[in-house]
Amino acid sequence: MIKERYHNYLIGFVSCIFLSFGAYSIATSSSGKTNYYEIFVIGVLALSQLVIQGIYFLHLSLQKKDRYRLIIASLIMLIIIILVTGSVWIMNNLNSHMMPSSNDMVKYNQSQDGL
Amino acid sequence: MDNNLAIKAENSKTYLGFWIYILTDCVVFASLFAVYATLHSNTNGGASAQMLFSMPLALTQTLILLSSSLTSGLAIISALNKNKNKILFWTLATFILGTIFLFLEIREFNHLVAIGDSWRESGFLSSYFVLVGTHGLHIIIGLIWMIVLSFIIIIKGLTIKSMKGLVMFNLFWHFLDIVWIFIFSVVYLMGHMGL
Amino acid sequence: MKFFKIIALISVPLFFIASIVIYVSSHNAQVFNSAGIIASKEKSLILFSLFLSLFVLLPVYIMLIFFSIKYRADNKSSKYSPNFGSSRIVESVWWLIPTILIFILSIVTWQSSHDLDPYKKINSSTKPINIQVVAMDWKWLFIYPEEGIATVNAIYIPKDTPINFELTADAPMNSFWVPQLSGQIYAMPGMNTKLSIMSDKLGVYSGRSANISGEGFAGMLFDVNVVNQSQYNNWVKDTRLSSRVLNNTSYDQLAKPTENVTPFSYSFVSPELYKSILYKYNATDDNMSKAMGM
Amino acid sequence: MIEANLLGLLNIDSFRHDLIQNIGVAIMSLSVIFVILGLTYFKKWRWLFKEWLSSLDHKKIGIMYIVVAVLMLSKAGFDALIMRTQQALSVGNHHGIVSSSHYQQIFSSHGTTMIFFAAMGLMFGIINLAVPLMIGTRDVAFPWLNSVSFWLFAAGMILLNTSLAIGDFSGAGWLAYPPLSELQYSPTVGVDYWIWSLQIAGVGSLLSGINFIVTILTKRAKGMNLMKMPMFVWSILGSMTLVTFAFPVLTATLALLALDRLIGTHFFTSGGGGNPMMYVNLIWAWGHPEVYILILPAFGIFSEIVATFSRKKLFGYKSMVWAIWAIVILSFTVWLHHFFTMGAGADVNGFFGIMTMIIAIPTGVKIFNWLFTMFRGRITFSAPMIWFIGFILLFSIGGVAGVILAVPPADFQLHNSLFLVAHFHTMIVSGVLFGYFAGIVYWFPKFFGIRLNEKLGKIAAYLWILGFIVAFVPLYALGIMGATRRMDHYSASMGWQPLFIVAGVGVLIIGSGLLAIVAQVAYSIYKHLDYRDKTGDPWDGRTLEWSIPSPAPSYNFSVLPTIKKPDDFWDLKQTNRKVELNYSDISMPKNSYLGLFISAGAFSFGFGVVWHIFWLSIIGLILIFSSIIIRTLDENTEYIITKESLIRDDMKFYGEAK
Repeated sequence: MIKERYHNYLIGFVSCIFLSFGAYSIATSSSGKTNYYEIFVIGVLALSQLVIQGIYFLHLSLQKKDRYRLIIASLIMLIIIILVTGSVWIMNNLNSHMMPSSNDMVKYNQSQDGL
Repeated sequence: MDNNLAIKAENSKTYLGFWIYILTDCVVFASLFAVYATLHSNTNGGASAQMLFSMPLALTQTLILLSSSLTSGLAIISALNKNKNKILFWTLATFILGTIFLFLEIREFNHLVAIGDSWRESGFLSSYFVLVGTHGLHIIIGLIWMIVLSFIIIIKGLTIKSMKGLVMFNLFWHFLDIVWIFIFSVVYLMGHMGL
Repeated sequence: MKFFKIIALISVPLFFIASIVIYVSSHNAQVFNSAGIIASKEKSLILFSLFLSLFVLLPVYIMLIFFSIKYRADNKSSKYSPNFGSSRIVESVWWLIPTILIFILSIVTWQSSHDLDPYKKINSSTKPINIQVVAMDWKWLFIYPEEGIATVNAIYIPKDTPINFELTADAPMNSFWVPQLSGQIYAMPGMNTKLSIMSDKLGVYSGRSANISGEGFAGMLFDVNVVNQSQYNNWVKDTRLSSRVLNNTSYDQLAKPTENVTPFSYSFVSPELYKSILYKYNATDDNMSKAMGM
Repeated sequence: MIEANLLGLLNIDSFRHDLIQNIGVAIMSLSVIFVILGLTYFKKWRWLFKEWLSSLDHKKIGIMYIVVAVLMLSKAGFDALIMRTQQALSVGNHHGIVSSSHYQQIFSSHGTTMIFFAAMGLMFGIINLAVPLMIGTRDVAFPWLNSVSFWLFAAGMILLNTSLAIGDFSGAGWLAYPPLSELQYSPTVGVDYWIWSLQIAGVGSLLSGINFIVTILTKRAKGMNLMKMPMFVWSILGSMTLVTFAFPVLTATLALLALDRLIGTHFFTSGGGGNPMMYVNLIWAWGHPEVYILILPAFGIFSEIVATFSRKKLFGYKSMVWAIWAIVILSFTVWLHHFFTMGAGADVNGFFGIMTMIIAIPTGVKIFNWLFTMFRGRITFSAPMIWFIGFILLFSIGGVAGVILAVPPADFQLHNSLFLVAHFHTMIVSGVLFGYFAGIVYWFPKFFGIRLNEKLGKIAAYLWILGFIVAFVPLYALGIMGATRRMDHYSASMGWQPLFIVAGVGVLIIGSGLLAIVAQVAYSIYKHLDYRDKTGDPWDGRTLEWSIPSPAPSYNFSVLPTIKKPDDFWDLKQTNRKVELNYSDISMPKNSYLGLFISAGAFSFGFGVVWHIFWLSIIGLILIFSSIIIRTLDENTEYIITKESLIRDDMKFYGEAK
């Protein structure tokens, strides 16, 4: 049983190292322009590290004794996703409806500098 | 195996209670991430993420924290083997890695403030400093906790109470590592790509 | 005696509510006394959702009163089945019927949210008038960019012409609300919100701020005078005669916190004043120094 | 930024106030002095510290919560009275009894005190009293944490009330929207007081939430699986889940606002890259779950009361549980309806409007289930049932107003108007308060051993119901007439004054209702001999707490019960099944003064940060952390109750009950 926990830690550690390096190489090698595909991949890599750490380091499993912890954890992850994506959606919508567009501002500043 | 103290500690009510506390801390960080996501483009005419962050430093910090997460796991393994000296050894290793991580972070903060990009300059910098700073604060609390825990283990030995402390600390440290992975991905990597 | 007590208990509140309703209808019930197309649509929406929810409210009241009287302890004739704990049909009824009612209301909500969106321009043949609104520390500034005039705490608009408001603030968050013309919209520093209305009835309609913004909040009142086209043109001519001029210096004077300001007007407004107020809070890359220097 | 002198911003003119506030300070300090003199005169200090202030017994903590909550309810009731007189008089050239800046502090402290210290206080009081007894256990999962949570709640309350005497309070409403709450527009310490008293009380609530989730999940009696739990316990599990999920968002948002004011960050400032709308979004992401945190326990109490007083099984147990969890999840998807008018697009407004309506469905289902619990029952109309009737009559009106406000264009007209004020007061007064009053009257015999006088109880309920109608129906009408909330002055031409005067009369009736409650308790204590409840089961109850003597002994159950069916105690009485009791020694937690030290530490930390007396804050933090470390090192925290004393207590109880 202890042996198995020990192996879990090693597997978890190595895969997390690998995922971090993967994400790092994508980010540093990407061209200047932001392409959303790469950003999505980095997001997926981060989430997979979360899942790996959850299974290997925090021994979350479907067994009876871990069940309460797993249910509460997945409930909170659902609430976090709702709150964060909801907030980002609302704030972007608010900004797009109200934020004065930056090129208007730049035009305005040139007209002021000219004065 | 079930009368092994570490296993009993992990099935205890205290561990379940601390697990729920950790998840509430996740929600605090989620709110800070939501604030960062909203404010990261408000650079108020000042520096933006792309200009500021050195990527190799961020990678070394991530590797340090990941390995400290491993050493704290090995401390639990040695607790399962009821080997007191090994527990203390691995906890010391986690402590050292944690202090190095903290040192790198404080050095970066001082550097940013020195070149005039403190948290007062813009919404982006405020949210960056508070998000990464709160994580740093949790690291400090973790380091203090390790000191107190080691004294308890040295003085009182492997009792159910010290095992609960060790197991809860291990969970806290893994939680900090997971939060840092998201900071690394969202703040540093996506920042570097000019999100 | 018991029966008489129940009747008294129910009739007193009903009599009280009836007298309140009579009082409101005999006075200016602004939200229901609409003088603009937006406000009248919103009024019918309120009444429709009230009507729809009566389908749930009335059964609740009827069941409450009927069960309380029929199954009270001292009425031994009523059937007593202590373990009657669930029945699939009844439960599915009150899961389903509210769902259907809410489904109908949600369709109406989706359509009306888009139809009465404050940003939606009102389509009408006549040329719209643009008014720029600046919520200040406890007064409203209304700038008419095309006519080049400005007023404080008073609006004059012609009947049956669409009015496009652009709102910002040089003060904490405020909310521009004229109940008889349309719903409210927030006015926030550094943000540019929009509202389009059209009035179809002459008259004077009171407007106010609906969001707490400091001590003088209760004094942020203004009147909207809906006049016909000729009266409006005369008003514009008269305002152009007034001595006051609104430029950056006199604006800084106006920006000082004052309360319960009696309406007055400016004959001339420097053209980009609204933009300078709006951009004051959004420093972009190259005017960073100016914003800091301000 | 750090002031050189030792007292930070504190100076002599933070003690100068206007007349009304001086009267308030006088009343508050006189009552504190009166209590101190009473304690010294009757030599009760040792008793107070030994029995109550250091107690870890969940029942004593519950009673302390309720005492604090009732005090805060009456203090905020005074605020309401001042506001009503101001609005009734302040017309045209009269300016009422308070200045507008003081009026804004009054409605801010009215809202904050009512939600955080009256409603949350009553809720945690009733939860502490009833939950361990209903699930058949001796104590909560973490008794010491329970005492610490209460003392953090009390520290927050004391910090809030010192703002009456020293300095001023926030004038930015109970949710302090920036930019008004930022340093630029609120330079005084008022908003800091608001932030830190909420932050301290919020941590206390969060710890209680965790404590009760673990208690309900792990400490239920043998045989009581989740579907055999009383409905009240289900609603508390739902409410505590909401507490643990939502309060961290409040902690984070308050911390960011505090940093804006302390170290000059730009989170919510209008200029400098901040975004005030993000604060509104975050505070309501906590705000809406908060109101469901308060209403779910009231729903749970009503489920118990209707089942007991109709002498019938609760109707539709499964759909009630589904309704609770639908409300818990949906309450996180509706928060934008608090700022439809901010100017978001029609898609966003439409989506959140529809989600808000959907949440009305489970609430409607619960109301129909209660009504069908009364169907074919034997209903005795005692005081709790009158509270329930008032709840159904008024809460449904509030629900209808809620559905109207859920439609975005309708909300454009009625947002921040007195219609909205009347709506949320209907939900909170007739929903939450009526529920908790009914719960207190229902469980009073179990914890004090005396039943409350029926007649006075009913009078109090009728006064509250009538007072509510007289006070808030005019507000619905005023909202339709265009009156906004938080106005301290309006022009006579609006024709509002008569309605404000009627509302003022309504608040007086509600005040007399509150006095009637106090009279009911005082009269029952005065005549406690003939109101003694000897059988431990005054209402012929259905759940476990009625199977033990009242007042409930410190160890609750001499032998932990085993459960076979839902409402097992009722089933036991019907089939008069005999339960054999095999006694054994039990261990109960010892008292601990550390909760008090943590409370003192939290108060001095908060007071220090508010007044920038940073050495005081550091001392406060040291006090807190040292108490925690002392507690982890403390070994003997339990004391033993012997088998014989348990048997002796039970013999005395069963002997007396025969």
